[in-house]
Formats: sequence, C-alpha cells, structure tokens
Amino acid sequence: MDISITEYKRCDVVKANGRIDSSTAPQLEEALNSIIEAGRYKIVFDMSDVTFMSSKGWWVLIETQKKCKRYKRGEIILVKVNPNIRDSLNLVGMGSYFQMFDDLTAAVGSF
Amino acid sequence: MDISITEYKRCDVVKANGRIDSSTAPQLEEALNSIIEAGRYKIVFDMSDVTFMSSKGWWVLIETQKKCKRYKRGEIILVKVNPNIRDSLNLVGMGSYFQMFDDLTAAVGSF
Amino acid sequence: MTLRLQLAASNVYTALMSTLRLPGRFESLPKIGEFVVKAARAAGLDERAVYAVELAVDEACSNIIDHAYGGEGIGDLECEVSWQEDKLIIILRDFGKPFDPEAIPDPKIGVSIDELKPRGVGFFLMKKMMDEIRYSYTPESGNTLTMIKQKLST
Amino acid sequence: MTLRLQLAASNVYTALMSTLRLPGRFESLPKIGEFVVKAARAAGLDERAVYAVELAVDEACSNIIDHAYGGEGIGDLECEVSWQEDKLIIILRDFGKPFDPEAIPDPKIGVSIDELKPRGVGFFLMKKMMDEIRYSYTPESGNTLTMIKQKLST
Ligand SMILES: Nc1ncnc2c1ncn2[C@@H]1O[C@H](COP(=O)(O)OP(=O)(O)O)[C@@H](O)[C@H]1O
Ligand SMILES: Nc1ncnc2c1ncn2[C@@H]1O[C@H](COP(=O)(O)OP(=O)(O)O)[C@@H](O)[C@H]1O
Repeated sequence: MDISITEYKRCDVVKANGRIDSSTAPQLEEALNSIIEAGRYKIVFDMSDVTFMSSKGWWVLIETQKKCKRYKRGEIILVKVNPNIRDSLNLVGMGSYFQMFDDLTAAVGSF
Repeated sequence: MDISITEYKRCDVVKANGRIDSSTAPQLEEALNSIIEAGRYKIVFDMSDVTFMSSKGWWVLIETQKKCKRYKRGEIILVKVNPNIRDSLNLVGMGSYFQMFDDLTAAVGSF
Repeated sequence: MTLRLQLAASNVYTALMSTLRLPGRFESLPKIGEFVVKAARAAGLDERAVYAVELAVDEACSNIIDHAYGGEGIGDLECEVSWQEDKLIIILRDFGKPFDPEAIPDPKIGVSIDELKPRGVGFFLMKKMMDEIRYSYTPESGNTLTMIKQKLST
Repeated sequence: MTLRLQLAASNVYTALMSTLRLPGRFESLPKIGEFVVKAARAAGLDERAVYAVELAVDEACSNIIDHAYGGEGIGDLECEVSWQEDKLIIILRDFGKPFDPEAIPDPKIGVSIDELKPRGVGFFLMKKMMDEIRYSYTPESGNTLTMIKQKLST
C-alpha cells in the first residue's frame, strides 16, 4: 500500500491504495497520526483506490475521527468509498460516523 | 457555452465550456457577478473545457479579479488553462494577474 | 515461507478442493485473500458475495493470529476451499488456543462514537457475511472454523 | 442569416480561396472561427499557429462590430481565406467607418491590475499573432484588413 498526504490550506488529503487489512492498517494509522500530531484535524481520506478494508482499518478511521472531532476542531471525511466497503461499514453501524463524499473537490471545499 | 457554479464552504467553483468570445463573455460576466453580489469573493474558475478565449473574456476575468481583491477579501484563481489561452494572456502581460493551478482540488484547497 | 498448494492455482477452476498454508503473519493476509477470491469467483458467486467471503476470511485469519496464536509468527494458518454445486465451503485451521464462539458478544450498534470500544466487530462480521459458521476443536486437528457461502444467498 | 460560401466547406482542402459572409453579430464569431481554423489547418499550420489565427480573426471581427459598425446587426462581415505555398492570407471586409491603425497605441504591459484600462489589447494581439497586417479603405470596397500568417513563422 502506498500512502500520500497533500496539505491544503484548511485540510489534508490522504490517499491510499489497495488493501487496508491487519498488515497495512498500521501504516494508515501512522499517516493519520502524523497529521494530527502536526495540529491539523481536518482530514479528507481519498479512498478511490482502496479496494478492501477490514475492521482493523475501520478502527483506525474511528480513532482518527474521535481525535479530530474532539473540541470540535475538525473531522475526517471519506471520499469515493467502494460500495462493498461502504456496505460492510454500514452493516455494523459504523458508516454513520463519517461524512462520505463522491467528489474529492467537494470534500476539500467543505472545510 | 454552459456555465455551472458550485458553492463550497470557502469558495465558489465556476466551470464553463467551449468558446469565450464577444458573444459568450457577457454570460460569464453575469455568472461571476452573481457570486460577487452574493458577497463571495473567493472564486475558482475551472477552465479545463474552455477551448478559446478572446480579450473580451480576459476583461471579464480582470474586472472580477479587481473586485475580488479589493479589501483583500478574495481572489479568482484559474484552473487548467489551455496552453494557447495561457500563452496569449502572457503575451499581453495579463497572465501575471492570476494564480493558475493544474488541479481543481488544489485550487479549492488553497482557500 | 511455508507454502503448500495441494492443487496449483491455475487448476483452481476445475478443482473440487484446494488448500493454502502460510505462516501466521499479517503479510499472509493478501495472499489468502487472493486465494479465496479466486475460489469464490470460480464457484460462481457474484462480486458482492466474493467481497463478503474475502472480508470474512480476512477477519477470521486476523483473529487467529491475534487471539489463537497471540501474535505474529507463532504458527501456521491453513485455508482450504472446496465447492459444491450450490455453495462454497472455506475451512480455516490453526493450532493455537481454542475459544468459545458462543461467548463472544455482538457489538453494540447505534451508540455514539465515543462509546465505541475498539475491537469486537470481526466475529460479528464473519457471521453476517457468511451463511453458516461452525467451529470445532480437537487436540489432534486444532481449531477448525468452517464458513459456508451459498451461491444464491441474499 | 446571410451566408455565402464561394466554395463549399468540404472543398476547402483543395480550394485556393474561400469566402464566408455573415451578419455583423457576435453570434457569427464561432462560425467565422470554425471557418478560419479549417483553413489554417488545411494550410498546414501547426496547432499553435492555428490558434493564433483564430484569436486574431476573432479580435478583428469583434472590433469591426464594436467600432466600425458601432454595434451588432448594422452590417455584414466578410471573411476571405486564401493560401499560397508558404502562407495563409485572411482578408476581412466591412462597410463601416474607417479607422487609422497607426493611431492605436500599444497597451501598457506590466502595470498593476488597478491601472489596467479595459479594452485596448485586441489590435495589439492581432499584430502579435499574425506575421503581417495591412489595412486599406476605399469608399467602393469599404474597409479591408489583410492578415498574413507564414507557415514557418515562429
Ligand atoms: N480465533 C480466535 N481465537 C481466540 N479468541 C478469539 C478468536 N476470534 C475471536 N476471539 C475472541 O473474540 C473477541 C472478539 O473478536 P472480534 O469480534 O473478531 O474482534 P477483535 O478481534 O477486534 O477483538 C476477541 O477479542 C477474542 O477475545
Ligand atoms: N475595425 C475598427 N474600426 C474602427 N476603430 C477600430 C477598429 N479596430 C480598432 N479600433 C480602435 O482602436 C481601439 C483599440 O482597439 P483594440 O486594441 O482592439 O481594443 P478594444 O476593441 O478592446 O478597444 C478601439 O477602441 C477603437 O477605437
């Protein structure tokens, strides 16, 4: 899995590709934590190239969401979530913790 | 020429297509003015589908830039300017009045 | 790397059964994923069902490493796929510590994000994704988790 | 709409000369643009030069409507293209008021945006975009603007 971070004025866009499972979730966690540790809490996660995500990946997103929303200082927004991933997130009620956008520009523009 | 306006939190994205000449520049002017009249001065002009632009179009952009930059309240940024249009703008020194981006998301993210 | 394939991957489409054995490490998960996705497609499952199988197997294998073995590199993971006319059967075997599936509570759904305890959805997902799940343990054959996906499941 | 084509558009590639006459309205500009772009491509100009011709002709026609006629719908615009081995020649004719090209000042470049006066770059652009521009007026043939683009111009 490759992860890129692009810093914009009001938010950071994180893009990953491939599978996010127990072996790659720590990489995602590290990338998201690096943003939060820099004092930035508005994050767009571009999932257009993420084909698979297990619960280990979801927990990373949940923990990130908790940190970002604390003191209402920000939020992580998901973009272009693969329908299979979206369905499985919704199955355990986790879809409701995230705004999901179909368009990257719209997500960045929402901050 | 079709013109669309998408309002984001901090800026508006205007997208036009085809030729901007003496017959269509007034349409563009109207769209840009409608944003400014709404008290919004951060504008991204997505020119990815604009194939031709005469000086009548440039004046619309220049007037818009003047209004947006007044009181440092905003700016119009151009995105994906066709190289021919860019060259002719630069030929008369007008390219320097605008930030130009190759990526829409980056332009929106700059506000 | 221990890798034993009873039938070559290219034969998977005509095989009745195929087994993959890999070290119990997270880096084995994509390989097991690929293996079961191929099998699920060969069984004629639609892409939604193929994803369901991939996710359930990934969660199950991750649990084996985390809970049965208690960490990476302790023991192997064996994944056996077989198919019948109407269903795909996946059997996962490990030699870690046994557990009682009945004792695992379902996660709470609909709580606020701050009330969420990390972990505890993998097993629930496996049950939701598959049509049937059976678990057995014997000292000789270790832990055996059998997961069944019907071809015409909804 | 007055539209007179001396040679059909499909013949443009073998023609030596072709003329389009349209009402002096801004909505005629895209048609004239299409006409000169076809001619410029037929003349073998590269895409950069084709755009230069399209822009120069658009500015010239727009000026005729704005300044020679003083508005839309007053008189016709005639665009004649002809080509020689090494160049494309475009002649624009109108019967509006004549003007003195020498008297048009070049725009100031490099000033701050607030010092920019709207208008006054069209003619400058035409000169920059084309290799040669000639203007003549006679009461019989009206205003004639001849613009030449060399095939091997830089
Ligand atoms: N293969 C296994 N071996 C031993 N214990 C298991 C196994 N799978 C699940 N468990 C137990 O069930 C609990 C819930 O599992 P699960 O829903 O997958 O969530 P998680 O693995 O994230 O804790 C685990 O914390 C563990 O105690
Ligand atoms: N075809 C024309 N007929 C009469 N006057 C013209 C013509 N073209 C240009 N002019 C004069 O030259 C000036 C500069 O022209 P130009 O550089 O094209 O800018 P603009 O048309 O935007 O004013 C015009 O304002 C007009 O006074």
